[in-house]
Amino acid sequence: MSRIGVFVCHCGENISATVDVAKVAEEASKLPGVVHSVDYKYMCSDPGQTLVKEAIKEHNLTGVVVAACSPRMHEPTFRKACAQAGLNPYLSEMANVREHCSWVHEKSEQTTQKAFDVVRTMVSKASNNAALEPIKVPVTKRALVVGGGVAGIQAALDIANTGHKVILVERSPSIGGHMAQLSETFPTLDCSQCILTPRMVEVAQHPNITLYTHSEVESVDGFIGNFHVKIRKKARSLDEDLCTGCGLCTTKCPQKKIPSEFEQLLGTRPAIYTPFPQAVPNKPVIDRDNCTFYKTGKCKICEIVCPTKAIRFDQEDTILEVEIGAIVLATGFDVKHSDFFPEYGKGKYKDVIDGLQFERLASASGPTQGMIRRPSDGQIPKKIVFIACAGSRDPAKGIEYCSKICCMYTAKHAMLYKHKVHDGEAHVFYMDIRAGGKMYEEFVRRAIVEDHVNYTRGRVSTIYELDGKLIVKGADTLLGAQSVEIEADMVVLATAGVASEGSEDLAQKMHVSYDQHKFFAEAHPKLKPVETNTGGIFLAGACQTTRDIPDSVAMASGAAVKVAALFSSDLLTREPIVARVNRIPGPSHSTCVGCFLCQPVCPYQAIEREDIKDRAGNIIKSLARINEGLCQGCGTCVALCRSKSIDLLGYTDNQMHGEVLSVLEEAFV
Amino acid sequence: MSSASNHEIHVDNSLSGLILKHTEVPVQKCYQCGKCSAGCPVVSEMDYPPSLILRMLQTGLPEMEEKVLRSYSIWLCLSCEQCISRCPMEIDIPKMMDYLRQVSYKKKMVNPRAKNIVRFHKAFLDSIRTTGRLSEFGLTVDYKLRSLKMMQDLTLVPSMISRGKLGFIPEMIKGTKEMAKIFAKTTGLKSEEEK
Amino acid sequence: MKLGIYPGCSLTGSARDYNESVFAIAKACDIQLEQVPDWNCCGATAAHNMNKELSLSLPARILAQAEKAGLTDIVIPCAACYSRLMVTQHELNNDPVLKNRISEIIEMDFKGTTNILNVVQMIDLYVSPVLKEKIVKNFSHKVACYYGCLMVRPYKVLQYDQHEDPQGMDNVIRLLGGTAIDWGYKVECCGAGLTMSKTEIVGMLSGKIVKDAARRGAQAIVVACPMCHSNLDMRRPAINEYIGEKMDIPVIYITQAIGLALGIDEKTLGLQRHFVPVKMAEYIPPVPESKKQKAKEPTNTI
Amino acid sequence: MEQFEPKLVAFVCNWCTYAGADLTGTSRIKYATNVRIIRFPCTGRIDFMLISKAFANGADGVIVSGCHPNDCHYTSGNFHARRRWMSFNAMLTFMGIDPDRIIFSWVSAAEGAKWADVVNQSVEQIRKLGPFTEYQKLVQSGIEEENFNG
Ligand SMILES: Cc1cc2nc3c(=O)[nH]c(=O)nc-3n(C[C@H](O)[C@H](O)[C@H](O)COP(=O)(O)OP(=O)(O)OC[C@H]3O[C@@H](n4cnc5c(N)ncnc54)[C@H](O)[C@@H]3O)c2cc1C
Ligand SMILES: Cc1cc2nc3c(=O)[nH]c(=O)nc-3n(C[C@H](O)[C@H](O)[C@H](O)COP(=O)(O)OP(=O)(O)OC[C@H]3O[C@@H](n4cnc5c(N)ncnc54)[C@H](O)[C@@H]3O)c2cc1C
Ligand code: SF4
Ligand code: SF4
Ligand code: SF4
Ligand code: SF4
Ligand code: SF4
Ligand code: SF4
Ligand code: SF4
Ligand code: SF4
Repeated sequence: MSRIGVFVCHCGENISATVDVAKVAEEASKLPGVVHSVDYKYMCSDPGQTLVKEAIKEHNLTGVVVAACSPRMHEPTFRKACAQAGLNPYLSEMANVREHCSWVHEKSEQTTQKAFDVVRTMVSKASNNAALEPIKVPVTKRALVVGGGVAGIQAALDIANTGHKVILVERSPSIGGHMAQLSETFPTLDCSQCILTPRMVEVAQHPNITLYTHSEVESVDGFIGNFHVKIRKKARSLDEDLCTGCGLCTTKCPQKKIPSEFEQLLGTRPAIYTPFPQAVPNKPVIDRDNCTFYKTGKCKICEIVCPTKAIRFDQEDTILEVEIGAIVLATGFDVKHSDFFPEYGKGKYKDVIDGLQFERLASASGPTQGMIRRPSDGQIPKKIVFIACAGSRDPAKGIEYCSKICCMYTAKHAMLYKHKVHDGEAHVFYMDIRAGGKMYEEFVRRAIVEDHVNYTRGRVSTIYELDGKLIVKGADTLLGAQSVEIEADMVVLATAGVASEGSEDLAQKMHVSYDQHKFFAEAHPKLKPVETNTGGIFLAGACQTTRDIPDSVAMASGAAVKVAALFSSDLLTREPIVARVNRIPGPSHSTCVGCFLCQPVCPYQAIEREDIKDRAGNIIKSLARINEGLCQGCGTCVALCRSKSIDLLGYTDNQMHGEVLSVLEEAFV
Repeated sequence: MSSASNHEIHVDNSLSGLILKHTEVPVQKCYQCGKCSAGCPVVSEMDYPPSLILRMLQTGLPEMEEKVLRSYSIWLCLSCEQCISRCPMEIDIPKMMDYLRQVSYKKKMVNPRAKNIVRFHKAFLDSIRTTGRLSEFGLTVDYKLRSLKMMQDLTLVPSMISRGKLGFIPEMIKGTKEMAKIFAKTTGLKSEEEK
Repeated sequence: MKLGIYPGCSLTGSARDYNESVFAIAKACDIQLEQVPDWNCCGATAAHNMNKELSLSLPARILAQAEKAGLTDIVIPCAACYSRLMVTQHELNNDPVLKNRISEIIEMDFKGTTNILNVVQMIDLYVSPVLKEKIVKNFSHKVACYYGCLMVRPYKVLQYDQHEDPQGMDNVIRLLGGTAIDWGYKVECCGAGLTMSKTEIVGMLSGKIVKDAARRGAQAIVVACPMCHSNLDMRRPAINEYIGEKMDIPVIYITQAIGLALGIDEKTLGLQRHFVPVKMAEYIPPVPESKKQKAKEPTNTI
Repeated sequence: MEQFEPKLVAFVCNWCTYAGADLTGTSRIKYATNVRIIRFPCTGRIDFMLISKAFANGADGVIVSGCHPNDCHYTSGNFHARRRWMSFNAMLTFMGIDPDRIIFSWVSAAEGAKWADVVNQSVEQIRKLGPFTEYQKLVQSGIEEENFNG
């Protein structure tokens, strides 16, 4: 007979406000197998844990049920406490009476009844628990970083500096991400490229970092410590070892008028190109969709002029296969473009641009050499209207969240403009100014007070064009929603930041969760912001939500430490939640009939064939066997096996049937 | 997160609560961005721009609610739907205005400057109640009588007639009885309408 | 090709010209238009301003009449009626309880299955495909297509995705050989509902529209709604008063533009009924006095 | 008359729906008390026998919920689960269980509000169907199964 201790937590008042915890503890003490039952204010606190430890010793407990918060919160805490008291940690269970009960119901008898039902169910499970030993698996000490923006760069460098190997995969031809496109950065107004490019070069030269640009992750198999990753290296159409980056080909290519992605379509580039002069690696790539040779079979000028004969028109994509221990996702974000907004012309007006386009106009290396010129006619605008929250906080047509960075970059844009065009007028339409950060509020104030940027609280209803001017119709809600009409020369929309293209696809390849906006989901909003729900995969930067550079870099270093911690030992301890095919003594060895229907359903190829031989070496029988290193404990095989020969430790048939029976045991209130 | 937006909005006895109950327009969702006012074609004539009407309702203060019901704005709204088509929160202001007008009318709080608008609407409805279709001539005359604005538009009449744009004899539909029933059922007592 | 038609009150009165041109081009393109039997007024702005159930019952009766007559597709030339009927069908189809209640009021079975078309949709579907071969004279004018509010909004109900910059009429004009300008007041309201009770406001709203079209060099404003037409055409004195200048820009219906291109004579199209004479060839748009002319100063409303 | 309060058991996966239901809690969104959650590693682990056992022991309805298609933490567990349920449906009818008593849903870790909706709607749905009384047949077939399993 099991000897179970039940501990009911008040969680301050989080549970006790709606659940009669004393009654739950009292009723629980009457359950079969329960020898000890108490309630306590904060179970996870030190004294709370001590309570558990002492009870284990005092009452010689064989199982522990803590009725408190979600096991996703404190299961490890109480398992550890049990282990310290000498009880196998897998003999402890948590009954979730907070997230699944006290927080979602009003104070009532039903709520208390439900809490008790949950406790009873977990007592039943605990009494069917068996002691388990954690599984140890080897760790491949090589990390993969996906995405080479500032977050990916930081993570790669930090991991590499702990002495471990890193592979950095970047989709575009150069690393740098959005930060490489920025002119100057808030709140210090230092030049973005000046601080970023040295880091980019560091990546390229680091002995522990292998850089694959113009590449993407093709597939990911395996699990924490043991991922098997395929990387598609897209054809650059040149031999990277031969190319010296002299750039001759790019200057001679006759296709010169292709809108440049890096310049946000405000500038042009040739068909063979590097996205920007400081690109890393500084080796061009041929854009086959726009190259004359690929389209017509004629040209090859680049091949002719290349001094090192590096051009390879027939190059194909290559697939690399690598073993990886941990992955950092740093694929960043995108912005909605100005052609998204129906009431602002849907891209019809050339002089309505988005924030990234403004960055390029303001950048000394941009298409206008840092002069603010409007795209339509190259004139210097005398009046610019900046519209904040364009598409953000707009559940009707955009997204409901606040993009967090645009208040700041709008203030920056207005300021940069005023610094460059002294007699210019800068108007900002905003709803709230969100400038929470060190020196952020001060920065916005400076724009308003020192640089005379005119802030109007209200949204713009529409923009239309008249005689080369953009008529912006807004309202001033601080003046009783009075109409404000401005004839502007240019309009800059602080467009919403959204998940980067292909995020959903990548998340599915990685088996990480993502939120409804396709940003990758962290494991816990407060306590595990850089972890994902999938062991060994971490997040850095704006791929989790839009964020600015300091936050992205901090998060990247956080992710790097998580990777380093994982690589700090040779063996990884894993939860022993694995499947097992039964083995019984005697000639039949197992109830397994060797149908192997289970084999194809296992997502991890963990089911192997074991041949049972007689003394003479003849095969008598083939049985299924689970490779515990590979099995991740999904239980699919268990539900599938018709002869019920497989069981899942921690979720055995016995345990689950017991739970179902006991959950329905007593009449509901 | 979206999960937060699922919380039920509390319905109380304030005017905004009634609006929510009768029209499902969630006044409390308005975050005062002013986009509706910025695009409203008649805002310059209104005593309170649409977003201000929403703000006044949000306060739940009886004196504010009274101001709203006595406002000229609610009668000026053209139901052009510009505001809702651009409102980030998709707050159906025209629908809310319809409701406010009905309450204002019932409570006899119609703004003096809006009396003619009400007269016109009533003349219009009376015109179709009896004939099923609108007699533009009858409507004009009826409205003139109600509003005592005899001279306004009178100059138009001869030129409309000469262009064949105004018929004297109202067209009658066959289903006039049905029409009368519809009016009786939706507007309650006939006599009240007659008044 | 047979379609139902709901003319609405104004097409039998002040918008007779519109009615005539709709039927004229329909005839030219072999479209038979059959009136919804014994139709009634849709209630327009007045009904929904004053009484919600009434505002749903009146259109519901019209639709039920069409259903009874077996008219599966009906065209509604008046944008105001179009909007009322679309909204009614949408609301009732999304609320079975309300649907029952209204069916009881009108004492008719209302199914809500009618395919409702506005004039531009009818043109798109049945006129445009045959236009090329039928055009005898290019409509080579530069015009401003004015949609107003009710043809495009509420855009979620009307399923109009280009509600900020509609292109339906613009495309037709291009097909006819004309030019459609880009301008600022395409979907701004003309003040329809206040035409009688607040004429000065209509003068302002319509005035802004007329002024913007004229100063951008349009030779005519093209409309598809009798309300828009009467406000921009018949209310020209109020408009001129608001602008402080006499505006001569004519206002024609899209159906009249098509009719002209098809060689139908002006009288059949009802052009003689307009208040502002339709002499597009002779009409020269005014040159804006100064390019830098200030837009009206923002008005303080408190 | 007193309102019938159905008993529902929810079989949910650990990674998506369990976490989603946690989020419902952290967001303090209220829902009906009629449901009891049982945690599985994956919907792939959920066996029909467990579902029929729930019915045999007094459940009026069962919710099965896991990750959205393509989002399975274990790549494909939810696919296998879905495939098996196809054939399960026929079996249910055979056993006299109205298939409407089982609600399949996808609730991700980010969909706290959806979980509340799913529970409330399911409770309503089962309330309409009334108490589940055809135990007898089930218990028998359950016993048969158990005998078969040895
Ligand atoms: C207009 C504007 C102005 C800004 N100004 C400032 C400022 O002044 N100060 C400040 O602190 N912040 C500013 N920011 C914010 C700043 O840009 C971000 O904080 C920063 O870029 C986030 O870095 P990241 O590495 O997370 O993402 P990103 O910079 O977006 O980098 C992501 C990288 O991943 C790559 N990638 C994407 N998908 C894949 C894939 N599937 N496989 C491989 N690679 C992939 C991309 O190509 C890219 O290189 C501004 C943002 C904008 C839009
Ligand atoms: C009213 C309020 C409500 C909040 N609500 C939320 C919320 O709902 N959600 C949220 O995310 N955040 C919230 N926060 C913010 C949250 O409290 C902080 O983010 C968090 O506490 C920061 O943690 P910390 O460890 O950096 O600092 P602290 O919590 O301040 O911890 C610093 C520790 O260092 C010790 N210490 C200080 N100096 C020394 C020294 N010289 N030597 C040794 N020890 C020292 C202190 O005694 C203290 O224990 C709230 C903050 C406030 C004030
Ligand atoms: S154990 Fe969980 S429920 Fe109890 S006090 Fe700690 S957090 Fe709260
Ligand atoms: S010319 Fe040749 S070596 Fe020079 S950049 Fe081009 S490919 Fe490289
Ligand atoms: S072959 Fe293509 S890339 Fe090379 S020079 Fe010609 S167009 Fe440019
Ligand atoms: S950061 Fe500012 S501009 Fe951007 S969405 Fe949030 S409030 Fe709007
Ligand atoms: S474990 Fe089950 S499914 Fe797998 S081979 Fe054995 S009998 Fe077949
Ligand atoms: S539980 Fe079964 S199916 Fe799942 S990973 Fe393990 S062996 Fe494979
Ligand atoms: S546009 Fe919508 S949210 Fe903004 S003030 Fe108007 S009603 Fe409120
Ligand atoms: S519907 Fe009314 S409030 Fe809204 S924009 Fe039109 S006139 Fe203004």
